[in-house]
Amino acid sequence: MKYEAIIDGKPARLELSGARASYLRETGESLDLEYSIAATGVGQWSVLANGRSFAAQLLSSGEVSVNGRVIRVEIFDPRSMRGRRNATGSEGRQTIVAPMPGRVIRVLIEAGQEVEEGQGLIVVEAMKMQNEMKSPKAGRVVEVKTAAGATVAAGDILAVIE
Amino acid sequence: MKYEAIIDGKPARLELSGARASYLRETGESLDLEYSIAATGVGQWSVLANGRSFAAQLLSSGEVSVNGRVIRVEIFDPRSMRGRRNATGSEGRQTIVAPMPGRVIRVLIEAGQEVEEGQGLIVVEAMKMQNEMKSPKAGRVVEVKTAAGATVAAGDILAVIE
Amino acid sequence: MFRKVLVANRGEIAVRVIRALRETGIASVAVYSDVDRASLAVQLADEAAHLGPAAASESYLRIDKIIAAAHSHRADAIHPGYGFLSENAEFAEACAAAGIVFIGPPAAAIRQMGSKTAARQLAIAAGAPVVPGTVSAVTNLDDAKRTAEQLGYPVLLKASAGGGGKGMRRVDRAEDLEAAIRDASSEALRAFHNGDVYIEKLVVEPRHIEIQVLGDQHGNLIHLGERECSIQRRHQKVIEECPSPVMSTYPELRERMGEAALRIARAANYSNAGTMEFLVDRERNFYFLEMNTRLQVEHPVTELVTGLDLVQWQLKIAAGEKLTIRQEDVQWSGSAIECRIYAEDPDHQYLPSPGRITELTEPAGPGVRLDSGVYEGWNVPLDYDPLLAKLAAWGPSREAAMARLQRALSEYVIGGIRTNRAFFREILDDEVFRAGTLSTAFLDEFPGRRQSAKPDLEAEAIAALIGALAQKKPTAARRGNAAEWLKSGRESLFR
Amino acid sequence: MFRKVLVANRGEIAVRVIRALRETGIASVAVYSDVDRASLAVQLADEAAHLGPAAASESYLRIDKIIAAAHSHRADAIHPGYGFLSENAEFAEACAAAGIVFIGPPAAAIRQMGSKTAARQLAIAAGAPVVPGTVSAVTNLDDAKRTAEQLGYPVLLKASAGGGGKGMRRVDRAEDLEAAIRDASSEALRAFHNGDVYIEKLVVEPRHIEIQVLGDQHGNLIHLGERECSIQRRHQKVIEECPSPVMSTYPELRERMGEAALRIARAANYSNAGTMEFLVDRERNFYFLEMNTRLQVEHPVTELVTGLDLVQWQLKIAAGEKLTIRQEDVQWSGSAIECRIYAEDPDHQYLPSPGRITELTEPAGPGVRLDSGVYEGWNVPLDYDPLLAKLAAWGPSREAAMARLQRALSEYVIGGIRTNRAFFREILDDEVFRAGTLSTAFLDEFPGRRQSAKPDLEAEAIAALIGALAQKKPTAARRGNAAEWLKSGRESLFR
Repeated sequence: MKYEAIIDGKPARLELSGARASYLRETGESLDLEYSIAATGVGQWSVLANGRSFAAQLLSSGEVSVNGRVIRVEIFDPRSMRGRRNATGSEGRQTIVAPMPGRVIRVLIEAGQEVEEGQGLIVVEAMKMQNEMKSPKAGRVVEVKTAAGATVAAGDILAVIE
Repeated sequence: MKYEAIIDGKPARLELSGARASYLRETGESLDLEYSIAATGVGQWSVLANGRSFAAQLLSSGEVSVNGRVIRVEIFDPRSMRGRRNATGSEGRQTIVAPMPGRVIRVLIEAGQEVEEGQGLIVVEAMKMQNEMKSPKAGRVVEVKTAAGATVAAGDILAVIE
Repeated sequence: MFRKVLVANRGEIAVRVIRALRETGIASVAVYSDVDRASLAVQLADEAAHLGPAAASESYLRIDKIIAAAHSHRADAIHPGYGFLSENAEFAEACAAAGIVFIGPPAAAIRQMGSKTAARQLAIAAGAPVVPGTVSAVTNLDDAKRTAEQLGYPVLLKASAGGGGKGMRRVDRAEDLEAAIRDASSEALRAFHNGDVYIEKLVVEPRHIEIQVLGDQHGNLIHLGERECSIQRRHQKVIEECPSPVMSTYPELRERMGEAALRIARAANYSNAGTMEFLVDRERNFYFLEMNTRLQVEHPVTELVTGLDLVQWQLKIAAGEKLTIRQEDVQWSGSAIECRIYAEDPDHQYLPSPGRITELTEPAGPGVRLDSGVYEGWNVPLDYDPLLAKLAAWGPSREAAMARLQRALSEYVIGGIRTNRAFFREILDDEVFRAGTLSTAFLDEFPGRRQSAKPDLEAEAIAALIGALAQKKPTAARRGNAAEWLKSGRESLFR
Repeated sequence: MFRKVLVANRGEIAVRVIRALRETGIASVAVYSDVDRASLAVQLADEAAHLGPAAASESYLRIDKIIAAAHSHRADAIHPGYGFLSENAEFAEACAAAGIVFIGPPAAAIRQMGSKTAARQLAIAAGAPVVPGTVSAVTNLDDAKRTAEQLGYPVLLKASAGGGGKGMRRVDRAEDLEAAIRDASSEALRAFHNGDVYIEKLVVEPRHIEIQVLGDQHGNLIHLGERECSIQRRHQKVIEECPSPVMSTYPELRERMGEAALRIARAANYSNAGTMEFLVDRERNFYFLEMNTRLQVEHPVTELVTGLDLVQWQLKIAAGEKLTIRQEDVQWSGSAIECRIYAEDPDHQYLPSPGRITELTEPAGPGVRLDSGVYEGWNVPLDYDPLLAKLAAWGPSREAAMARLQRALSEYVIGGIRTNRAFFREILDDEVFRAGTLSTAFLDEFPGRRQSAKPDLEAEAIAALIGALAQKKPTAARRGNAAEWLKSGRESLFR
């Protein structure tokens, strides 16, 4: 089974066959592994590879922690390459997303309002820390999707700037 | 909701209504509880009852541990009283069951053989400890349901004596 | 001694106090807000009382509710922990008025030391060195400017009623002073309901070293030595140790600072546990900063090197017992270092990371002490401080303590949320940290020394492998039902 | 110092040694049988090597496989732990022949002390007191009968090559001697491939006290004091402590026993860590029993009171370093007690209880040390010893240590299998234990003092409540799917 992958932002390939894996960076470096894997918890595995012992953890962010080192992993099954995302351009519409789970304590803008680049838009608080989200560009507030007092999850869209 | 129960071998009743429970022993002692319950793990709860805090655990044996104290619990929904078992008589056929998970290391009998009361039948070993199962009565071996080398679970029937 | 004590706190410190109560044979009462119903503290306590909604202002800060809970549970004393109401003189007085012993210093001492300006005045009167600066709150800009000129920039604005870095501003130039005073004052007003700020000379790259004191109600007062707390982010300590590396080289400094701390404590008629915070400059001059009139977060390092249990002593002292340890009985053995494990992302501006702990493996073994307030399955609320646990290690030397702490950190797995665990591993490997040449600027400078992790082919390959296997069976986790899980455990489900 | 060490063991002791290796900066290689692939030791080690099937005879006892694993992983030394090959002189020699350092005493010392009769002879020659009895194996019944008459019944039969109570029989009457010799010998033959047994005078209700020694390869030898190990079931220790309560009253006894232990160790040209076991009678006469030429299970209590890391010292000594601690440097501070947490059912003849640990909450906090080899989800194999973990507590006094141990036990939750956790809580509450008047008869007599737990209305009501709620939603656990579980955690599933 062959996979294309993007590992910490860089393209690579992985080939699995039985208890063997071949890993190949686009830049040429490669590594063959003879491995065994055993689950030790929820989303947590003991991996033995070439005799060395690793603790691997699948993080909710989709990252993988290997012996405590966090690595961004995107895997594409070659049979479903449509899954492969390209880095999206960041012009035009911009969404303001909550950087952490928390509670909205102040909304400093309203829909239709013009804003400057760097202007404070919304303040989210969690664990006694306030985080002010600033406008990534000068523009107009298209939509405000939250209100003071609302509880938000990390990644929730709070506002849209155009 | 009313339940009949046998608690550590003695009959009792339990009545639940909202966050209140009434417990009544057959012998007359009773206790009213105002309780709240929160899961803290698999088969594990934090129970607050009348302001006191208890850690309760449902054991695989069907027993319940309350602050580390193990209590045998049988509960009968009054709508399905057929579930209620009576203590079974122990005359006639006797089954020899494994007292612990382990490995059968010796089978000292064969089917058809006559045995004395107290005669060694089967030896099970686990965790470096050997346990010799003895015949509960004089009689005849009807059946041997295991063999040396077999892995057994606690409660598995190993032989039948008649 | 008390029969039953209510613990007016949450998280790891509530657990710590409940443990001390159990070891002393005293029944414990935990309190909880809506989101803390299933907390570890509630589980471990003998009794528990509900306070109210998650917001601290509706639960852990409600004096009336806490006193009522103590009454209904027939507690004869209250331990406030740290934070929340622990340094609130009104709370101490309300306890006394309700016939409940407040486990801490006298209300008068809390009040006096609670005002940083009053504490400075008292320290000066007691002959202890303080950071040069104003002793009273800034009232007009012109005076403030003159003071700042006299002290020489940079200066530091601090909230009179403050703590934890709130209402604090560094000012480098005269033209920034007005805005800084306004900002600091409004932040102080929000945080402490008191907008007073004062001006101090900024000690450049100081060590932050504190002295633990312990006194009974019979006039006996001793110090238990120092804790080095220079490693701070946003004025929040993250690593503490005892002895301070500077005192290993200059042992007489402990004696001098201990004496100064005792002079201040005596002047304040202090009893119970308390901590004097000092700045120490490069020439080993030390300056009294403020006093914390409560148990410190970092008290375990002192316990590890002295063998004393500070919380048990707090209980005894509050019950009127005499301190049976004399100053000359206090021995410091070996070295202890503590890391504060926070639910935060050190790679993204320390952003908070509340949420459910889906996986928890805690370190243990020789020389390791863990004071934790969480468990696997616990949902870390977003309403409070991000402190999850304190991991401390003891060793016969600083090197041995560092090695054990590294080892313990390598075993610590917290899944589901981000923590600063891995960040500590880097700090403990840092040459400057290992050399012990610490200052409060450490964490500002450290990122510049951080090795940008070199791409590691082996780790990448394993990460890719895990990613591929997880994708290969994308629904394995979904399909497995819990009954099967119960039967055959986690391995079958996630293999 | 070594670069890489293979740990030829499993369970908690493998974890303990791996921790010491990590703290010393040495890479570790774990070994595992089929059923130990996902063990905690394998997870924590830097490398791991597969040995073979579950049966110890095919894995942990296979000298050839272990040496081969050490070679292929380029380990330069092997730590044997305790049990398995740790006291096997052939293994030590095989290591040497393979160019690998055996972390333990010289093979000659293992061999000499491995024969109980040879060890007795050596102790007598060194002028240490031994239990009266034969020094050589029983060869004919008439001699044995004469010996037993001379010693006076009761006598004790012991396996020359034995340990752990195997091949041991108490004989009260002459007419039982023949059968007892036959039984003991055949048991010894099965267990040790050596049927030799010898006869000793049975010391009635003795304390079992052992002395830890530590020696380097340069002739330096010290003792680290005693461990009281009188609380045993079937000659297996379950609780150990330091200091022994008897030595708190008679401190000179430690010195006398320490001197005797050192005399024996010197006579055996001993180096590395070892333990001399003694019986102590009511008049505080002590008798050498045997030597364990390896690390003891219960070494943590010595580490807790002396502050020394025995495993780290084992590594240094094996690497040829000199012992830098002199006898007068050894300090005993406070008191430490350890419980051996076994997978067994103390209410049913200590029957083993292997299986999956479905829930695990481990105690921590001040003064608590846990050395565990298990984790939540781990399937405790039925193939080995039932020891899961060792829970130890330190306190400034024996009372404080007992209180902390009780507190820690009260927090310890192990779900899915039976353990003796609750049994320790009863023992620690027992008046005889608390008074410290211990003997090896303790656990035989204890059941007679056990309070048959009085029916507790409150606990019963809560047990019934849990039973009813579990029945009310009998399929809740089954219906919830794992995806939901992952999402909303355990609470939603089992509420």
